Amino acid sequence: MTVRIQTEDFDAGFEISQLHKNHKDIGAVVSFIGLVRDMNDGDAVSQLTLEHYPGMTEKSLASIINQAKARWNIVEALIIHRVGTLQPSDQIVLVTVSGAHRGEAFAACEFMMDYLKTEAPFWKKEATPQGEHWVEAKSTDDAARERWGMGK
Amino acid sequence: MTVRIQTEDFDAGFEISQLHKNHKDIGAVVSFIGLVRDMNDGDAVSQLTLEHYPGMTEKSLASIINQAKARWNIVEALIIHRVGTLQPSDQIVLVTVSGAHRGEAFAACEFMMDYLKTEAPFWKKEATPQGEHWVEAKSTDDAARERWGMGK
Amino acid sequence: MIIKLFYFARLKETLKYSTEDLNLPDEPMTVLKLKAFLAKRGDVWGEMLMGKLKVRAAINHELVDDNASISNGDEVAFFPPVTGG
Amino acid sequence: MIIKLFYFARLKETLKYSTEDLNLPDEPMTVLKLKAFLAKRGDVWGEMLMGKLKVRAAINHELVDDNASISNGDEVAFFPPVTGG
Repeated sequence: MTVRIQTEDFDAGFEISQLHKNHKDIGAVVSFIGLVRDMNDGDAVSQLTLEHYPGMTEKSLASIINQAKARWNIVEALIIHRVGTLQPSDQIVLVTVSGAHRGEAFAACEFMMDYLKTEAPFWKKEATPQGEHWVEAKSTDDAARERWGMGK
Repeated sequence: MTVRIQTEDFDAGFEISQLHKNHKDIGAVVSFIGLVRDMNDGDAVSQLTLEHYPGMTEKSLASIINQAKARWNIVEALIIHRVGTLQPSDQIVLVTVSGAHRGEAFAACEFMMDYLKTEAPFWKKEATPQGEHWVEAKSTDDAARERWGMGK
Repeated sequence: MIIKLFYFARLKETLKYSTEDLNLPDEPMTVLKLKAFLAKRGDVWGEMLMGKLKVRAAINHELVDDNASISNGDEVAFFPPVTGG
Repeated sequence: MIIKLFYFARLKETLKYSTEDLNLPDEPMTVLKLKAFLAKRGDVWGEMLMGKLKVRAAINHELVDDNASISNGDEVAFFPPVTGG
């Protein structure tokens, strides 16, 4: 299990391949890549700045992986999240999970993203033609998290 | 939308990156990689041979992508499936989907795998210490497909 | 009428046929009737097509049920439940 | 008691504080009492911590509720709902 917070871009293909290389018991790898869109809630986005809480972020992501491992039979898990200033179409986050069977790998990967969206201390600020503003948290993300039916 | 049936291996990282490159409206890419495991239903597997129905396979996979596009708001979708003789830890299949939002990309990708497992004309034969045998279809795959609640 | 037949996986191996052109009487034909027709070829054909094994069929590359109609020139395939992915 | 405070995102920008060491009376302290204490610093503090904005808190890197207890030496952080991923 690996957690990385970094300003640099990542090579998703390389990272995903590391998760199943030399593992002959892995039948399924599910991966999520999050990217900067040039439109958000109707605003044109020219740039995105990601702030985080060093120290807490790493613990929060490690805890999300541990919760996924406790719930599903998965072999490896990786989260990479970028911080700093990003442009549209830049990669923001990679969550990838490997395991014997696809159902558990899909569930664990989506669970990790839903938890990351509502628990990991990252904040986005968008630059638009109207100026800069902090992105508001979405109730749809809270709803996505609630589906997994665990306490806060 | 792309469908490929091939004996050669594929570069999952490259294929995934092609699905969001130059698309500034894509916020989410979900990918599934299926791999040969060295154990299946308690048998040690030394080799896997995949047969398919040329002509029908391509149509079946294209239809699965079209059904996913009709149900969810996705931008791009790709299926690569290998045939021929494979070894443990070899890649078998890549299904990757891109879209604006993660919920729809996750659903479309898992739907496509569940349909592929039950509708696309591929057959696996395993080589084990006890000899070669055809892999039996799993009722859990039928159940996974039924979740999506569409007719045959 | 003439149809083209394909067999895959365990069926192909056991029947020792991968494809054949088949001449059929010019009367209404369904997948089930075709299976019964082929089953008359002998033991292994009956076992494979009308026995305990699940057999799926496709007409012109579309999965179909036993009661689907077969027409002149159709490509019909028989195979076990699929196991790809 | 002495605690370390951190502010993030909109709170950091508006309060113009990212971190501070704070000396508090030696009496039972909760997140809510700490917010009320800080709100007395003036308008913008009250608006940010006790106003309409949702504020989340962490003690020693764990998300907590308003009634969580704060102890000497704790690291306490205030921030808006998170928006990563």
